[in-house]
Amino acid sequence: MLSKILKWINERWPLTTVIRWSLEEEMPGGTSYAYIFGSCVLIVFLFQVITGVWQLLYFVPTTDRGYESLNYLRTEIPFGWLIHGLHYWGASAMIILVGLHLSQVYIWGAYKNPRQLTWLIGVGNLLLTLALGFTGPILPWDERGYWEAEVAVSSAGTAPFLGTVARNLLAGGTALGQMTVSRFFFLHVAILPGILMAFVILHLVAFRKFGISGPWDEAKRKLTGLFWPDQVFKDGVAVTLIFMALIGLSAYRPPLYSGPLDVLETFYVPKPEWYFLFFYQTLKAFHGVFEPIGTIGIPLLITLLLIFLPFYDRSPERNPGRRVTAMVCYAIFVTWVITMAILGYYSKPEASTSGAPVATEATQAVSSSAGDPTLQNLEGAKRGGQLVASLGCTACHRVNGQGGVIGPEFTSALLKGKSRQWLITQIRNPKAHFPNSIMPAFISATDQQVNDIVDFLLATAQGKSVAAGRLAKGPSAPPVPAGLPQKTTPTPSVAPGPHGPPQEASFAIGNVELGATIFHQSCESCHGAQGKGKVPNPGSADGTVPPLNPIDPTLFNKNAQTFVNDIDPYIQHGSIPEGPNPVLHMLSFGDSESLTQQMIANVEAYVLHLNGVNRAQITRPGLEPRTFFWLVVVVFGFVLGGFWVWKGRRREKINR
Amino acid sequence: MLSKILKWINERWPLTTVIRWSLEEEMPGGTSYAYIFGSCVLIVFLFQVITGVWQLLYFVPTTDRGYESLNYLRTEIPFGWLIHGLHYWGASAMIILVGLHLSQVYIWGAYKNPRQLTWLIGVGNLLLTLALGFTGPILPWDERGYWEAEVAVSSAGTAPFLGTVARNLLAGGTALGQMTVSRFFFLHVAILPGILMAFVILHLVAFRKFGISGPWDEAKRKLTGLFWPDQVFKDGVAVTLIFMALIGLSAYRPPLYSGPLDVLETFYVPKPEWYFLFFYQTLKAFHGVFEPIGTIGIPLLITLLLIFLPFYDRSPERNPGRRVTAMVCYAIFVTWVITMAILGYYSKPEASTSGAPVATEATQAVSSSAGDPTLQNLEGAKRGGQLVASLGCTACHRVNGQGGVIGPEFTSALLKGKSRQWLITQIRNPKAHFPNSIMPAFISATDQQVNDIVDFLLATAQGKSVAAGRLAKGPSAPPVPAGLPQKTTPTPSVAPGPHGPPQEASFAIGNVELGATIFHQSCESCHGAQGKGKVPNPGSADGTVPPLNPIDPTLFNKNAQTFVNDIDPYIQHGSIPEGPNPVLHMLSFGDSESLTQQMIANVEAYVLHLNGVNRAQITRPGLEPRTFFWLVVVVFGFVLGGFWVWKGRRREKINR
Amino acid sequence: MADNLFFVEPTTSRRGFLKLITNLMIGLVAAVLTVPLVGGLIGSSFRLKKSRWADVGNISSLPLGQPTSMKFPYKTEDAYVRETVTHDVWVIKHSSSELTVFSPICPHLGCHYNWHPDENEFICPCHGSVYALTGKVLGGPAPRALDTLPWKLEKDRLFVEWETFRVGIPQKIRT
Amino acid sequence: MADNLFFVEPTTSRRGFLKLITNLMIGLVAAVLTVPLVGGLIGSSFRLKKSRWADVGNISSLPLGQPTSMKFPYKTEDAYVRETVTHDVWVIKHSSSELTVFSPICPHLGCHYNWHPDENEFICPCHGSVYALTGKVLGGPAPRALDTLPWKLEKDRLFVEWETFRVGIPQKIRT
Repeated sequence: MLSKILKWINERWPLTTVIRWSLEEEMPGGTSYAYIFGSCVLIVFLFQVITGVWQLLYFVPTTDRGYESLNYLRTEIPFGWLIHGLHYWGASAMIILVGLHLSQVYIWGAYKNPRQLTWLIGVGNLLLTLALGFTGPILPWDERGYWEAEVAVSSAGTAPFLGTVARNLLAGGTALGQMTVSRFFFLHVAILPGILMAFVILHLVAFRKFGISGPWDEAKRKLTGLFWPDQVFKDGVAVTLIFMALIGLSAYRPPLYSGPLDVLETFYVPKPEWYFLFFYQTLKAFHGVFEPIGTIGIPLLITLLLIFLPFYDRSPERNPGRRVTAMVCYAIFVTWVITMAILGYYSKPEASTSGAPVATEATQAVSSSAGDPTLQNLEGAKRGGQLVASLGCTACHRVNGQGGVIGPEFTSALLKGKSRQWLITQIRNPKAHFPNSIMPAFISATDQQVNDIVDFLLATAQGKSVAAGRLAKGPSAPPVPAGLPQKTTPTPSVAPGPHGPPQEASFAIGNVELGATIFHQSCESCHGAQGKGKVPNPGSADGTVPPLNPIDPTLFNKNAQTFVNDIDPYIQHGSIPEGPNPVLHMLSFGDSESLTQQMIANVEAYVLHLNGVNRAQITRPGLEPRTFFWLVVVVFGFVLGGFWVWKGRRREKINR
Repeated sequence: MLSKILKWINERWPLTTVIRWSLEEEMPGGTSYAYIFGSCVLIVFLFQVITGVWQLLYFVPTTDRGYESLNYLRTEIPFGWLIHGLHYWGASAMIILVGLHLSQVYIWGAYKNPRQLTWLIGVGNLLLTLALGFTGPILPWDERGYWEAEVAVSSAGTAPFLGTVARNLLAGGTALGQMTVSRFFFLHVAILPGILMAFVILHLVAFRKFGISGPWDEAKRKLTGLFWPDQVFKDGVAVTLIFMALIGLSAYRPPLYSGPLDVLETFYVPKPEWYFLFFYQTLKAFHGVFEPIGTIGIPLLITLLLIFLPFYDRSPERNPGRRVTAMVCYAIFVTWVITMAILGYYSKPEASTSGAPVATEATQAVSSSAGDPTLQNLEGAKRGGQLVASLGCTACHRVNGQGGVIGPEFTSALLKGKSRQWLITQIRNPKAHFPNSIMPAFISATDQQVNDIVDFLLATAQGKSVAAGRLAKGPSAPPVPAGLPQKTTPTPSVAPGPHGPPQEASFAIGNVELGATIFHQSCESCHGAQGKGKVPNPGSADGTVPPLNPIDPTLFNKNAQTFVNDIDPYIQHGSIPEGPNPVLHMLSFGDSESLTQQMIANVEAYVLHLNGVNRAQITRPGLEPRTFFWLVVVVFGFVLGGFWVWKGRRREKINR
Repeated sequence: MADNLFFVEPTTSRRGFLKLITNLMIGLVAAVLTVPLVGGLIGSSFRLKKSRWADVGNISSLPLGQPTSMKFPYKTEDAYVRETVTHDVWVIKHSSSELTVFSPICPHLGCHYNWHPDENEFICPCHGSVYALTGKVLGGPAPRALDTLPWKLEKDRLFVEWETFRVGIPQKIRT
Repeated sequence: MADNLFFVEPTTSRRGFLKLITNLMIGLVAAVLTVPLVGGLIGSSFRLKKSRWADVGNISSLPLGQPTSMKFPYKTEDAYVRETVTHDVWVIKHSSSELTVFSPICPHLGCHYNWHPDENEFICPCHGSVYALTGKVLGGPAPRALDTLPWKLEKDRLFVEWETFRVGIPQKIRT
């Protein structure tokens, strides 16, 4: 029946001819595991096409939804983690395999006459693969994507003469934005895969014209193997192993969540994917006018060297033992790439914002101790005393035996010798004196208020006792740390506990490492290093600031989204702890815009991480990633191993 | 040189073989314009792929940005109108050409042995083309897109047994939304074109196995023509004409702007693209339990008939003159399709909201005249008199010689016999009495207020004179027409002129026809039919409501966006006309949410249309569409015509 | 022939064995790859949206026995798209504690119908389905009565559980 | 050979003529099709965004001679994406009417730099460019000084014209 249908088809469509063309090939010198790379690239490319297309079911290429839509696929869709994981790690596999394929061709001298055209098309495939590997990570427009685009666009801009044109065309505008995302989407999803598919077909047709070059040793070429099934079996073994490795990597090394894009955030250190690290590291050597040499010159030179290789290396000698120059060049190139990649991987940014936490207070104090404090107005000092409480100073500073212990106590010893201007600056811009100060800048306070507070502080310095106001209880204004001067939304009244719903940040999957940096800067002073707490909070029911590691069990939840929804309101809107007169309040980092929503998302990811919960938790995995991986390993092992054993027995039986 | 390169390539890649395979074909019976359709489909499909890919530079498949991103391409990008126009009209061209190609094959009997497989693949191509033509218009997720998706998904849901599964899988969820858009994007951009490309190649290979079937008359088959150049010339002529037609259609018949999606809007009448009208019209015959027969049965039946055609029509006879049954079937089918399409095109929805503007007031009054009006409270009536002014009743109704003329004057004659309940209903829900009333429903007024107004009206009905309040001037609350009861945003103070910036609506390109319907319902009573004005507005400086057709020259602008930005604030925020005591105010349709932003966008498109400005004005056309079309016509005419004449002369010269 | 290439008879030859085991490997890889593809296709297609009680507004001022369309803001969560949209329901007040709340979606094919008080009917403009004040079908292609929505009153404030139902079928099935 | 298929010598034969005119037609169609494709690729790539004056806030309370980072909401229009985002600028107040306003974007490769008061320097964390309070380059790979932005004062309220400039080149060129 089947053969009848096949016959009917073959009379009308050259099916068997096509199959024969693709499978029936004699291989001089026999099959080899050295020849698997081409087939592997082809199959992995096929994986990439399929998983890439499938991601279109969820991913959308917009600046505002790209990251979230990808994360939805990864965490909420059954086996979405695997679709994305296969695509992500498939890209790496493809680049490795293309590199190995190229190396094999180079070492075997297979690019030589008559296979120059095959080599040329192959170089095209290499460039297309690299371009795909470069454009892909840009698409989610998260921290990583944005900064890679920035580097790409800036590099294009360094080109001589056509720099601006190339830059603007690549960015789709004079600045990065939606047009940039759409352009890279256009390239990554349509243009580059389209050309690569065409090139793969050209490459295969060219390859089939002469087949493999085989061993350079003429004697060994007499043996012949068959592509099907001998070589395909070897290819199949390799593909199976690669496929399992990709599943394993997807399960054990899921792609990084680099955090939602925040161009104002200065903590993110953009580094390219590992396969471009060597180039990233190399670029660091080129500054100023030499920059185009790095950004344009080096890639161009390598490409030209590769393209013209079969034309300047025309000797028919294929034995690597007799091609010393070629092999030395190869060794140098590979060493350079690997060394630079390792250096790049371990390189730190040249300057860092997270300096030592202790500031040089002494050096600053000298310059300002000359000021002569004059008490302008006792009434002002009194008003200032009230403000010290109502603006939240006592959340951190102890005054007249009342208040927090995060900042220094307002004693005459502390304040003595400080000028009026120094104090104003300290209130308005604390980082001016102490760069790592966590004290918020009170920009939104009026000049009158600041003057009053300074009067109060100067009075305190002179030992005059002015009563500081007691912190208003119940529905009073919470301490607003930083100020958008023009922001006039009324601060909501604050009773104990958090207020208001979770905000935007609660939906975004933050980056744990960025979160740790921000936590260190903004949260650690109250919640302790790594959120371990034990910072005293006099007047609160607990006596200390609640630790975050481990967090209050009523807030903890194994479900990441619920956990975030529980803690987000505190970070957004602040809260006043229970207790008769708590000195420290949770500040409203979100409402006051002292942290962006993206920063809060990162902090939340870190807090969850401290509590052993993965913010990027997969809520609907289909099957747990690791379980699925081991299931696949077991199934493959049993089926293939079992078959092997069973066949071996049968053969023995017959042979007996 | 060229031939040397060609030789080098051909030694390494079978270039010439491939070209020969695609071009060197003998055509029994000679070339014919009857054979152009296949080539034309292929070329138009190529156009579709290119223009489709290019649209990815701008279009994004999200529910919130799809329509705007497409409109950005169409109006702000040089030749964006042409990219989209070619794709839109190319779809129609492709469907026509596939239909003609199929008809030719059917009439020539070319599907018969040995070409069954070619026919089968061709039927696949037809289905894929229709699927592409169906999924495409959904993508922008505008009014048209959403409703087509709704119909598609609902139709799938009528399938027996698997209805719900099919429905949910197609929608990507239990309701339409982002997942639906992404699914249709996935189908339209990746899956369907991918399969179609593969099928086209299969089709071509199958076709080349036996070539054209040629004339059925054996005698005529002796003549042979060549595919290249004889047939390709004819194909080229057709493609050139089609291409010019597509440009002309893009210039003179740009695709409709169906308006931003508003699922609450009940005016939009969803109709499919013209090529599905016959099916849409046919479906109307199937109701209730018979619906699946129409939605699933008919398409399935036609498909099966087509697929099995070469298997149940096995006679080798190809002459249509001797295949009467086949030809009659064809005629019936074509007649059905064309008739139904025309009926569908001219069909009106079965019921309409825009009924006659005159309501049956008399019939309603009878039922409620029995009520005995009792004046509960003179104080209430006095308060009611104030409210009549402050709530904006006098904007439309004349009371004690003061107020507007849109609604009837509050005379004792008018109000006599109306019950308290009737009056309350009239205030709370005017449409209950007069379905086409433009009177806003005062849902947001308190019961007390309504009671007071009713007291006032009952007092008026009894001829008791209660002074109506004078309209508060300057910063008073504007009349708020409809009420979201829970909406508590403070109404801004209103001074003459519009207030606040343009809103969301001003960025969306509305649909003129929908705008006309909404205008008729909500704007006409003050601004006159078609905005021609002349509605009196006592107390205003002008004495009448400003006409919109033509509009105040200070608001008019030839630039559509500027024009919209000028008028949008009035529609959003309302305004009080200048003058001592204007009776009519422009209502704040946007702020009060009595019109959605999408409705306002449609109204704006209509107002611009009344003033001869196209809301969908192309601001950066590259070249004006019509200019470009005629330029292309002239260039093609000159170059091809000139070449033809020159060649003709040369030939004559040599022949002489 | 092509079938000989793939479908080898049980053989003890080395090549026959290789063909079989290679086909087996290819089949296994393809089968495992199908798993995520099917998972991606199904996705959240069968996941019911959590319905939430929405504050529709104060009903104390509604007329008795007359349908009123009430709009209210509703926070939607459509996969990764979160927006506040305006929904509406038809509310018929029978007494201060008895209401009927209709979904505004025509059960025929999902259009929004209107109330025509002069005819005392709900009429859908798309395909002309006609419903009585009680929701009963009076004419047109509608397969079932208007869909009621769950509601509750809290001191004159109406809360409605926004739900949607499959259209075009006689049964009222949540989507 | 293939070239004979397309590139015919001037010939009076009917087929030669057909080949030529067919190639001409194909060429013309391709050329015309190229026009919109190039248009689409260029798109709005070279269109400068209209800069707008943004209200940055009240500067009366800023310290003198010290850089302060001021955030402000800015309505962006990125093609069809319209959003209100928060931008920031570094403001140095010299007197009540004399200011310097720096763009927060490092002219090297577009990162956001920080003020390090203990060193009295602006330092970019990405590649270590160092700038003086005046914006002058003190070290690192920066190709030019910090970019100043146009500003104006209206009764102590600072308005800044938000502009961006090409990074990585010695010239300050608007993007």
